[in-house]
Amino acid sequence: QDSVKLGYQLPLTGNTAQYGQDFKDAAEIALTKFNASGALPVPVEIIYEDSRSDAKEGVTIARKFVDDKEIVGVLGDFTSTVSMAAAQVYKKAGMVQLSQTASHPDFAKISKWQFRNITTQDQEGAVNAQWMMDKGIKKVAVIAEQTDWGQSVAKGFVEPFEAAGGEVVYTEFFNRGLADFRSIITKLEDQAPDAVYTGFFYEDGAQFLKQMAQLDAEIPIYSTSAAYNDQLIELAGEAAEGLLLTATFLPTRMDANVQDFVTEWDKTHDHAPGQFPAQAYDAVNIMLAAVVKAYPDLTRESLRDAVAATSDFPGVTGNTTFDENGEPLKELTKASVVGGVFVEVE
Amino acid sequence: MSNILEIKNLSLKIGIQDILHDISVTVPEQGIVSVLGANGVGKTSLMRCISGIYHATGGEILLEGEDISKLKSHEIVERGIMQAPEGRQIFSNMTVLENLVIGAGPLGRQELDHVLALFPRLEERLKQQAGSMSGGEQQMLCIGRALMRKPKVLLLDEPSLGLAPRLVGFICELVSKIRAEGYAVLLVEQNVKAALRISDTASVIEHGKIVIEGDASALANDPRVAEAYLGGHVHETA
Amino acid sequence: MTAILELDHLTRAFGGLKAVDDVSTQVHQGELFGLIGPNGAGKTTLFNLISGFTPPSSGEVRFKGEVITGLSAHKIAHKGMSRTFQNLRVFPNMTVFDNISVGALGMIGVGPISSLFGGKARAKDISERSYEMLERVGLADHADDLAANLSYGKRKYLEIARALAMKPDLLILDEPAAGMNDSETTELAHFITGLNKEGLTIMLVEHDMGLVMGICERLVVLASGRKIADDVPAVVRQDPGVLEAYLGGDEG
Amino acid sequence: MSKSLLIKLGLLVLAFALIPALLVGFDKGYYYQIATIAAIFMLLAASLHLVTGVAGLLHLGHAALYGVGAYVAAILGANHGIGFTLGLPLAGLSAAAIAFLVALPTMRLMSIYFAVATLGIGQMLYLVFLNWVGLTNGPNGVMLFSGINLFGLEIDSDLGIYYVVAGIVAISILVLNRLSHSYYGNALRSLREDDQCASAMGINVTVMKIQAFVISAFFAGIAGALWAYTTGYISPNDFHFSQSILILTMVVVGGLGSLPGVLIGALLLILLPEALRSVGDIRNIIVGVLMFSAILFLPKGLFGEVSALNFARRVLGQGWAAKKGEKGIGWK
Amino acid sequence: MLDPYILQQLAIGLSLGMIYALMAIGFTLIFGVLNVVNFAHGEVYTIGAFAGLMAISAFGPPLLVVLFIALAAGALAGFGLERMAFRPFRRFSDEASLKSRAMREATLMSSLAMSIIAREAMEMVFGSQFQTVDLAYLINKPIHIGPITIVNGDLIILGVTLLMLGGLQWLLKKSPIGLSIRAVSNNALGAKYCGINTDRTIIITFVIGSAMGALAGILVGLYYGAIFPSMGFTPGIKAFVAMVMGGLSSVPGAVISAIILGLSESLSTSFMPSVWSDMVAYAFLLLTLIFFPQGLFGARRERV
Ligand SMILES: Nc1ncnc2c1ncn2[C@@H]1O[C@H](COP(=O)(O)OP(=O)(O)OP(=O)(O)O)[C@@H](O)[C@H]1O
Ligand SMILES: Nc1ncnc2c1ncn2[C@@H]1O[C@H](COP(=O)(O)OP(=O)(O)OP(=O)(O)O)[C@@H](O)[C@H]1O
Ligand SMILES: CC(C)C[C@H](N)C(=O)O
Ligand SMILES: [Mg+2]
Ligand SMILES: [Mg+2]
Repeated sequence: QDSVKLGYQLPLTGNTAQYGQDFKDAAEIALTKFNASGALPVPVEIIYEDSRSDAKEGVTIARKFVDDKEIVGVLGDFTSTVSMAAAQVYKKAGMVQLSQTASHPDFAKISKWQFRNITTQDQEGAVNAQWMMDKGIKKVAVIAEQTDWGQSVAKGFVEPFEAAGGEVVYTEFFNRGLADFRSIITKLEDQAPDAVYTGFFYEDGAQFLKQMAQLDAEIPIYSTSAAYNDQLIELAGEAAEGLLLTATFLPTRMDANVQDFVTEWDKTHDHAPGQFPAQAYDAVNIMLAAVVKAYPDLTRESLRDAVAATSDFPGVTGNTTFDENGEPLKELTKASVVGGVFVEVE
Repeated sequence: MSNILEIKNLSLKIGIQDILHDISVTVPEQGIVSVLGANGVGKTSLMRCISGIYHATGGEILLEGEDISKLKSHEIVERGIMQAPEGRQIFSNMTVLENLVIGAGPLGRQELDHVLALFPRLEERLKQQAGSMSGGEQQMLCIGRALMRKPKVLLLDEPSLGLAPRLVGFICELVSKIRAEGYAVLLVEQNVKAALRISDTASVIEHGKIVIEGDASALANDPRVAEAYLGGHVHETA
Repeated sequence: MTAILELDHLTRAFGGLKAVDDVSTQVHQGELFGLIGPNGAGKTTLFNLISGFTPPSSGEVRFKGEVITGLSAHKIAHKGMSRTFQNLRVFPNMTVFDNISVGALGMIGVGPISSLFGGKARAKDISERSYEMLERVGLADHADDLAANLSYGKRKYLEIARALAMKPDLLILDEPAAGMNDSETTELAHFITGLNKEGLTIMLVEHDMGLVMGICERLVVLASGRKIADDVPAVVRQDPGVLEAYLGGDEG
Repeated sequence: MSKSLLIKLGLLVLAFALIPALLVGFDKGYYYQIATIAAIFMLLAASLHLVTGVAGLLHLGHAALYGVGAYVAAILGANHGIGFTLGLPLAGLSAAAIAFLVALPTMRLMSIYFAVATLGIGQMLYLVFLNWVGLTNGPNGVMLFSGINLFGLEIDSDLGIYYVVAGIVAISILVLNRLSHSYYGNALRSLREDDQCASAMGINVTVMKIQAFVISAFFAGIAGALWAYTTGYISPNDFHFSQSILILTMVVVGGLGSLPGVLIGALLLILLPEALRSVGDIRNIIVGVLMFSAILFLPKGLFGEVSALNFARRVLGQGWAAKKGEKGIGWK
Repeated sequence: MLDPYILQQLAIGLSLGMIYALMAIGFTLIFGVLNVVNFAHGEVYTIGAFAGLMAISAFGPPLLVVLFIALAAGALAGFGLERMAFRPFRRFSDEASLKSRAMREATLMSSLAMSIIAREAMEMVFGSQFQTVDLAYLINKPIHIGPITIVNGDLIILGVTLLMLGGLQWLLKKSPIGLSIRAVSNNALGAKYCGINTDRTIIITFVIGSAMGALAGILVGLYYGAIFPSMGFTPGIKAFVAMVMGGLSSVPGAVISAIILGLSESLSTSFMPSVWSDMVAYAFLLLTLIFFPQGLFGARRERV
């Protein structure tokens, strides 16, 4: 065998291509570095397939990867919907699938073959709830996108927050890509919460923040790591000031790993990497580390066990350990937008 | 008398079907020429070729010496040929007045008055939606619309279709009358007797070919015409 | 003689215009009935009232003794009335044969179930009836042509064949001879009288006086929506009102 | 007659022997997957063909009815223990029932008005899939753990699943073929051409339109159930408006009114993007360009209605001939 | 005195409605009035936004110039679109083709194909993410009127919508070209017999309609600060719905329906979860069609 092959299914075209392209770039950085390091006697190769965020294509690609006997493990997909549909194939065929972002509460539970390295909202929501409690915030409105992820954002926050004695005065979901949040904001203001907890990606986030500012709604906004992206600030400008969020990845952090990645990334991009490419970078590295561990007896089965055994893997998004369900346990950092940049806060 | 419209050796193929074959017809200035023939022999197709709706696959069409067979339909209208087509092709969603105005192109008021004087029914119904008019009323509109342009050559494809007997007579008179105003008319008519009475010359088409042509009065007495088109008589002239 | 169709004070107004104004008459079983009148007199509108395409403003239509005012067109068709349209309505992108078959199948009735299971007998019925009509109007050579590619005159016959395929008791023809020359009209006259001889009641609108006077047994004359005459052709032709309103000067 | 029989047999052999043989030969789940998806979309396209191609009603919400079938099958299977054998017909019937309900008020709408009404209905159903969390599990979708179980027989192998899907799709398409290539189809075509005129022929226009719409929805529902059972996980996105457009594209590119054309269209639009994977990110542009050229050169479809009807009458021997030994002109 | 909350929601609804209307106007001219099924209008809208954006980032001209550049880009796009996706199909002039559904839907497909190609190409070139827009160009500066807040963009969009509406009404009702457009849409063959240059009329309509669409694109892009390749999709559907609700060929009808849609969305958000607000908009659509099968201002069917 002269190389090790991995598959990566991700959206390279279509509405979500911007995310898939970032994943691919991040994965390439990780792969190049790995192959140069000589950790394995043979090079590793990643085969990218475009799923367009369409479940039909997602399962077809999964079958294709499964057919290719040389492929030992798979990364992706981006959205949970496609990851979940493809997971049925990997489950049946017995191939490890590590998604950098799939956040559906049931994803990792599908079978022993599914893993993800993105924090679950049970974790992130609890941290945010505690953060607000610490600041004495009692009345919160929750706004999240109407996806499986958004649902889990709301649920992950509301449960611990209410358990801690807080009150959720208003919960609202919106369809991803909603252009106009003003009706929701007006309604939200009417409920006079002390803070808003939000589950959105940076594009929806920028819209929301701008329109909050437009309507002079001066309410502190908390968000998740999904909003962590320089482009949020670029799109929202002033309106992003004061946004509070939890994150696992800070490109400004003075950690060798992080700086390595950021430097490489900056060579080809004019924005610092956000949360998502960092997730992909880590996912690929976790997979590669597992490949090294399983080598030379590299089979789909042995690779799976090696992935499952990942413990305290030092990535750019913090240390990753998979629990028995394939869920990651991670450290979360708190950050805020101050003067047009994300800064870590205590 | 010079010829205003000359059709020379025209042929038309649609798909594999030979629709017209080697047709030649000449319309002199201020002349009235009819084209006769049974159903489906290609009269309408000929008229469509002249108006540029179909493009002939062979031969030429000369208007005052200029070949117009390759021109687009609107250029042909601009050069002075206007048709009252088969199937009327009025603008059914628009009002009668709008229909007439569109027909007029750059011309205006005067022609409108002229046409409305000819067809008082149209004047009564200027604001009515053209599609809701009766069949005969639509036919009047169709002819009226063609007159709005003051064309040099007026093409009439079965103008009497759907008109009451009284109006058929009126149209015949009208055709004879407008020649004095300088129009030349090419007429397709099923009402063979009436057509031959007002025309100078006539051609009879069969299967896309001209089989008989000549002076209208001669054709009216031609036994072949009488047999083919004037039929055995259920007809007692009304 | 029994009346197959009775019109009772039928009126239809469009805005201020009374297109049909208080018309009453009867069509008898087996009759060849003519309806004439100047353009815009209301003939087509009257047909539309009878066949259910336009609801009357007031008045009543009875067909075979049954009141059919207000029924929808397809129900009236099922009672045995079929019609052609003045402004030629064929199904342009269907073949000639398929056009005719619609007339037959409309009456015989097809459903998804019967079309799936068996239905062979019905299909045979429809096919044969359609083919019979196809031959009868002499379009057999064109069976496979799209109706849109037929010339005007052939479409007329196609429409008639389609109406006949419905095997109606009353056939309503709106200007069937329009666009036909004298000899073709003569042929058509034979065709229509032939149908009538077979016992079919026919109602006919036509501007070709030769045809109307030659074959109709009785004529009703409309002018401006009102009935101005109702008699045998010979009498109607001499009626000064009719002469004045309709026939006008001489005509070829 | 014998020629037509041969062709029919040939098609059957192709679907039931040759394709599986090829698939087994290559031992590729990938090909099975494509064959299965292609089969499902052939059924979707064939069912849309009945409403849009034959009856002429531009339908922009077909994917939503497909979704109803998928959700019914998945929810029944996941939460109520109702398996494939019963779930499949129930999925079809539910989609048909919903279609019937929405058809009642919309069937008198003409042309684009009808199209927009179906677009609206499709979007409303999509919103239900997405937002009625209690019923559909909302954006989380439904996972269906049970596989295809046909009258107690667990079907697990790729080949078995292919046979089940292909068999159901083939039967459905035969039914749709019968409906569109028959006098019933002619009745529907007459509505498309001129509904007022059709009503003068004694055709109950509203009832016919509803029938076509409901039958088509039934088969869309069946396709939905097949999708749910073959992927094991469904979510609202699978039934988005863009899927309706995809199905419509298959129908139009293949040939409005032509069943064989529509099947070719479906096959092409599933296979082409897959075949073009190797060209990378521009594959969708290429699909667009090919689609454009196809429609440019063959605006009536790859296999237009006129040829399709002739094909059915002559070659498949469904036509009725007026005289012995003549070519068929009507329908048997 | 109305509750300021409701007033604010009304203001938002109106502004949403005006945005839909802005897009619906050009769409209605091409699709509704000219009666040509055009599925690529959303991409023309997007092209307008990108053209404006490129102008902004290239040389930062005044807003008015940006708008003119978008207009010009739209006109060009409309011209190209008509040439490529519509004109070729007019070579079929026989009756069977003219009356065939397949031929009619063929332009639907060709325009759909063009829209796929255009969108994918824009994604290749620009990526599918929101583009960053110089914040100074955004037209979302708040204006407070009593208890409610609107933005300067609302006034600009209102002005442009009124201008377009008035302009189009004049064009369609009073100018010869408008008469030609209506004639061609009603009966293209008849128009040929009347000496109308149908090709030119159609091109002009496309150019005007597309220029309006592109202007809508850049305005809405700057209004929300969101310019991305698939930005035309959602407003495209809403504009389509508004056009049909209005009766296809009536520009004021489309504008009124667009406002109804905008209002119903924002007001329904007050009473139910926002994810359901589209449900209300579509329910309005269905109700309208049930009571007005030809839309609010549609023409009646022809007599037999
Ligand atoms: N676009 C077309 N495609 C195929 N055939 C056509 C087409 N147009 C006309 N034809 C055929 O050409 C022949 C001549 O038709 P045309 O309409 O010119 O006849 P016509 O003499 O005007 O007949 P009528 O007196 O019935 O109006 C007919 O057989 C018709 O079927
Ligand atoms: N829907 C309508 N709206 C307005 N006016 C109408 C409508 N339908 C018919 N009319 C008018 O009613 C009158 C009668 O029309 P109808 O078609 O019945 O006449 P007709 O006797 O058939 O004439 P023709 O011999 O010309 O066909 C006409 O003046 C017509 O313009
Ligand atoms: C965090 C997100 C990337 C999750 C992703 N949106 C999903 O669909 O599951
Ligand atoms: Mg003719
Ligand atoms: Mg009439």
